Amino acid sequence: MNMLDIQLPGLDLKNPIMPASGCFGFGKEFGNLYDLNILGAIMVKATTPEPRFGNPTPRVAETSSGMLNAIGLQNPGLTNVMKDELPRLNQFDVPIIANIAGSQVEDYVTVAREISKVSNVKALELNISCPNVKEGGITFGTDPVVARKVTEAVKAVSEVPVYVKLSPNVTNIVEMAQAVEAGGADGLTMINTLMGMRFDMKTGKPILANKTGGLSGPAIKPVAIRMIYEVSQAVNIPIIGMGGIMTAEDVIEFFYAGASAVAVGTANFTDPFVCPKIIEELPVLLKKLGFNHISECTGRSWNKHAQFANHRA
Amino acid sequence: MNMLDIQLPGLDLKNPIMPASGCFGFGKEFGNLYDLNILGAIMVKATTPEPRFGNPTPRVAETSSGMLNAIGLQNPGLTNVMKDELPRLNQFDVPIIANIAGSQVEDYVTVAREISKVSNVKALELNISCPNVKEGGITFGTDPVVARKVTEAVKAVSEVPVYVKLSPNVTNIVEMAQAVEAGGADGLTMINTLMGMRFDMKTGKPILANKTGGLSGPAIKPVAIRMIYEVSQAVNIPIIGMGGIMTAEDVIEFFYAGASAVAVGTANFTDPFVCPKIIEELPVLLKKLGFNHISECTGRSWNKHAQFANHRA
Amino acid sequence: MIKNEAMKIVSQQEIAESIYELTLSGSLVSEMNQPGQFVHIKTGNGYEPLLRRPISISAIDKENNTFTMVYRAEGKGTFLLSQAKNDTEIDVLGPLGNGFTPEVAISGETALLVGGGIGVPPLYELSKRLTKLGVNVIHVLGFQNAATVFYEEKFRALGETYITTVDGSHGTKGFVTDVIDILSNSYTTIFACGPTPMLRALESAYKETKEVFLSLEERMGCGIGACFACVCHTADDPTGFQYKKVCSDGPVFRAGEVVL
Amino acid sequence: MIKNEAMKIVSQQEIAESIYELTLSGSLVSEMNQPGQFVHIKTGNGYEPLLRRPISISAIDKENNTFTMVYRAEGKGTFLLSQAKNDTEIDVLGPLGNGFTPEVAISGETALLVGGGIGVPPLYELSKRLTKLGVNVIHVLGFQNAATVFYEEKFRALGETYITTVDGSHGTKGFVTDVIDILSNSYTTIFACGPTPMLRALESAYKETKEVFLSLEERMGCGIGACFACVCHTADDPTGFQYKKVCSDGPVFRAGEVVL
Ligand SMILES: Cc1cc2nc3c(=O)[nH]c(=O)nc-3n(C[C@H](O)[C@H](O)[C@H](O)COP(=O)(O)OP(=O)(O)OC[C@H]3O[C@@H](n4cnc5c(N)ncnc54)[C@H](O)[C@@H]3O)c2cc1C
Ligand SMILES: Cc1cc2nc3c(=O)[nH]c(=O)nc-3n(C[C@H](O)[C@H](O)[C@H](O)COP(=O)(O)OP(=O)(O)OC[C@H]3O[C@@H](n4cnc5c(N)ncnc54)[C@H](O)[C@@H]3O)c2cc1C
Ligand SMILES: Cc1cc2nc3c(=O)[nH]c(=O)nc-3n(C[C@H](O)[C@H](O)[C@H](O)COP(=O)(O)O)c2cc1C
Ligand SMILES: Cc1cc2nc3c(=O)[nH]c(=O)nc-3n(C[C@H](O)[C@H](O)[C@H](O)COP(=O)(O)O)c2cc1C
Ligand code: FES
Ligand code: FES
Repeated sequence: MNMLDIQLPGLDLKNPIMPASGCFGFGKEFGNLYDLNILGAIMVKATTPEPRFGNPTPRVAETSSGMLNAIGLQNPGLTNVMKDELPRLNQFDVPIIANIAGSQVEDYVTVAREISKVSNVKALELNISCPNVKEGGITFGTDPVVARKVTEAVKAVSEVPVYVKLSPNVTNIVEMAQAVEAGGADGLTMINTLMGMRFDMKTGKPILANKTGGLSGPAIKPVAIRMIYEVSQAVNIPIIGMGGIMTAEDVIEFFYAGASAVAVGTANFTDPFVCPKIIEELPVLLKKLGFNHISECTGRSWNKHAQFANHRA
Repeated sequence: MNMLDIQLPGLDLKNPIMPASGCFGFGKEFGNLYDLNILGAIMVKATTPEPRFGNPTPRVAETSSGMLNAIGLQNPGLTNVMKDELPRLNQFDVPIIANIAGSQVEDYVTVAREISKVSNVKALELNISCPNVKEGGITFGTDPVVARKVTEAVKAVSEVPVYVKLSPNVTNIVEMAQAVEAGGADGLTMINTLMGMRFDMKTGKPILANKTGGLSGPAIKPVAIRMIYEVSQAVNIPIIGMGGIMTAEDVIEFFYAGASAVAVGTANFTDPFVCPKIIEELPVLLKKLGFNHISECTGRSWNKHAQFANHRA
Repeated sequence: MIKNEAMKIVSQQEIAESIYELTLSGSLVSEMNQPGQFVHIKTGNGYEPLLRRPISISAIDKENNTFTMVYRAEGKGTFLLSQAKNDTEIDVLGPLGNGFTPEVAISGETALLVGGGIGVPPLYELSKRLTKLGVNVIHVLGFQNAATVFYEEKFRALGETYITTVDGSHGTKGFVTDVIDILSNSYTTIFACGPTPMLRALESAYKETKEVFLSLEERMGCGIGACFACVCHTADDPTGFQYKKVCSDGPVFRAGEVVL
Repeated sequence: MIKNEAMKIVSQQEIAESIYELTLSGSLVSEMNQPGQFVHIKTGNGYEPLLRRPISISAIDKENNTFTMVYRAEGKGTFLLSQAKNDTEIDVLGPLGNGFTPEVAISGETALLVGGGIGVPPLYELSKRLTKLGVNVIHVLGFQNAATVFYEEKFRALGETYITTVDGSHGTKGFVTDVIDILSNSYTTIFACGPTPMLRALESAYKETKEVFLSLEERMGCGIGACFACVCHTADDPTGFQYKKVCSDGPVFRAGEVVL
């Protein structure tokens, strides 16, 4: 019996576990470590119209139970992604979610129009929440009016469903979620990183060349869980949750909060085999908790009327 | 030579280390463990006009390198605080910073007017950022207009300088800081806790009875540092920094970011002797880094013109 | 006085399924006087786990400067603790709280000691104190199943001992209250520690007729009374703002003192 | 192939001030072939430290299925690693990256190996390979002071060895370049690992006249080429978007290939 298959707009997932954007490149390197066919989906690195080098190094710093990154959306650009990176992923029977970014609405539109035509791209992830670039990125993700506008523009050209990636660096996450839902988003992915910083003891200067960076890893999990809990009760579109997932237990906690699938980011650096491990452990854990299928967990924290056919926990 | 003394509005500090509000009660319990005279100051538990029981238990939950709390401003009320708690602290030669809270502007005004008359209360800390109460608290801390209004009202009646405690749960922390500065704040304290949540694996329900709670501890340090870095460059009033401080190195990092003093919260639970330890270690660390006085560290990350008389690091 | 000490592990062993007995030595033992007090333990070196874990003192050996705890390795912190090796050090804060006062029982009378699961350990030191005072003791100890039963012989050596297991795999099948209901009513005092439903049942059944003392559990921050994490309402003001702190006013309360 | 293995500690010892030599055994050793590759190490059990630490392979012993690293215990992760005891296991990912190719040097010719501080360790396996290939080796190794010098005798056993210390407490006072400047110019190839200023100095002085190979350091996330944490510009497109990843294209590059 399959306890893990999940259907979401555009996405027919064997299981709800996928690597998060930016933490898995375009799959090439991890493909040398294990068979990517076991993944539910793959969220590839952000693509912009033009190639980008990104920020100067150092680009990562460590924090307590977390890390800061300021990669700055380095990517080979739309043309190369379509020519080299996505075709290579065709060998796998895994839906690709293309993360798209840019400095202005037209950039998003350009990338969305082209990349959504690629056959294995089953959904787009609109990155309006990258804290590490000067233009675009997070500015789109903190103003509900702007966020809605870019969502509408992308929806108008995309041939596949559009998921919008929300930034946690806002006062009111529900307002942001509702704005992009109104703009036509088919789903949400959340959360992107929290803006953070570290200084070097000796020089007194920021460790990251970009000064600030995005905080990810277990440190931010409680914030992610809280936001998904709030948003999932206020919108009618599904949520792919992320932020600090390291274990199968964490996955269940995100489902309880209201997620319908999850992405694993930073954990891939701590343990490159974390995705296969979680996929293997989930059915065992679900059985132990008394569930027949992982979908029974979604929103269990707030959904008083959820029926659990076989709940023994 | 004293390397640690710091002067701030209303506060003549032997050293810049003080326990954070809510993590030290009114000093009684820690007073049984060590001589409170060694502290720079004490930020006492929030006081509201009326006594409060706070939220149901469980009120705390653990997270990776952090904790969630939802105490809910439990306190014996203004009259009892003035009659019992503050007089007991009179035996110590330590300035008291009174943390004040309420459900409406009048509550803040009432507490500020009375408590600022107490002789050992040298400053107020306006808690407009508590995420764990239904009314007041964080609602005052996320809207700059409201924040400014309550600051002005309190300034009008307070007999001592007023520090405003900022919430990190906002899109634009600089805007909040500038609003309360315009409202007459003499200083800022930041950050309060990030809103977070955890669920129980077995029940699927929130671990905290209050559902959400405030995230504190080392997990949030990068966020605190980043916000202090941004705010300290945009205002002309001093900042007392807090959020995840565990060691003397952390203190220096907060100073580099722009803090002029710091408060230690959650760390008191991990190690009840953490404040004395940090106070002892700071001069050694400062010497090792080549500083003559801790004030040389303030804003070093962004202040290109800072002069360091004797810097060898 | 409350002290903080890096105490040496004298021995640690698994005495039942996931149940560990840990004996530590150090000068902090000289501060330990009352059964039912607890210590607050840092189970790892870094910031994870960040919070200490409250564990009851189950035996005090002043001569050898050691004390013993019995705990269940369940979550992250207690699991880490169970991995600690002999001769390494554990960071202990204690002794904390107000424990049981054996002196309320009178020599020659009988006391009933009721424990559930990991509520059993503090009763051991208490029972030793009571028997030393000449008090007759009866123990009723409840467990999940045979595999998790511990200290049965140790308690038996001190007095009459009944074991219950939920699945009936050892002793009487059912809960401690099933045994107590059919015991002769000879005891004057009840001391209990265990899950809240068990404490509630004892309180409502015996509060009026016996002297009843209950040891409570609550999630803790500081463990010393400063953070207000562990409060409960007092019984005479159940919805007001009167409160007791489990960590510093308790963990042991007289039945009827606080709202369970 | 890159593998992940819990490898057993065969030995760990402090061989100079804060400098540890750690030997691990396991089947992963069979994948190690090139000097200058590195492993990515999880130094603690929990989420803190969260990231792995890149450490060079300094010796490979295929017969005994062991390899050796030499590292400085500096920050949180390497300090934790230095506390690990014999017979416990360390989580290792590797071998990673492209190391030195000893075969570029020709038997009978001379190679100059230049190391600075914790850049010295990978040169040891390299030097063994070179001498085995019949290449003459000269080592110039720079340290802070006498207390932090390590492996002097081991290198001396393989070839001519010069030590420099910044404070002059051992060997020549100054930097490695001070010694190289006065060496006879007999070598054809330079292999170097150490601080970036040292690598830059070597590159600008010898890029045109010698074959120069440099091993770079950069802060890493994944260590396998997926996260873009460790990129550098290529020399032929210094401000464009051409790049190399230190972790998977390097850490060893030919001088002039990337911007230092
Ligand atoms: C006064 C007192 C005495 C206790 N004595 C014993 C004893 O002798 N033997 C024993 O096995 N257990 C005892 N407990 C319970 C013990 O503290 C918890 O089982 C333990 O804290 C769980 O930690 P963990 O790392 O296994 O779980 P985690 O799930 O990692 O714990 C997460 C957080 O929740 C808290 N927590 C979880 N469960 C409990 C609980 N039941 N009570 C209080 N806090 C909890 C932890 O302290 C920690 O802060 C006592 C509790 C109290 C309050
Ligand atoms: C390819 C490569 C090979 C290396 N080989 C060796 C070796 O053989 N021996 C040795 O002693 N050191 C070596 N280093 C440096 C070593 O990785 C760092 O000293 C170590 O990561 C510092 O970790 P920490 O826990 O002491 O410091 P922390 O301050 O706790 O480190 C915090 C973070 O910064 C990173 N970091 C800090 N300093 C460095 C650095 N110099 N280079 C890369 N990342 C850093 C850490 O990996 C970690 O992510 C090598 C580095 C690289 C890139
Ligand atoms: C090194 C790194 C690079 C990232 N790059 C991207 C990116 O290109 N696009 C994006 O939407 N999110 C990016 N993210 C954010 C992650 O996809 C994810 O939202 C975040 O890290 C939280 O999840 P985690 O805690 O599991 O890492 C990146 C994160 C990291 C750590
Ligand atoms: C248990 C607990 C209770 C708190 N109570 C208050 C309070 O009453 N008033 C207030 O302004 N902040 C309160 N705080 C927030 C702290 O003062 C501090 O701003 C925050 O915890 C971040 O610092 P830390 O990471 O060092 O704990 C409380 C924090 C904790 C953990
Ligand atoms: S745990 Fe802090 S008051 Fe009891
Ligand atoms: S460390 Fe991730 S690409 Fe090099």
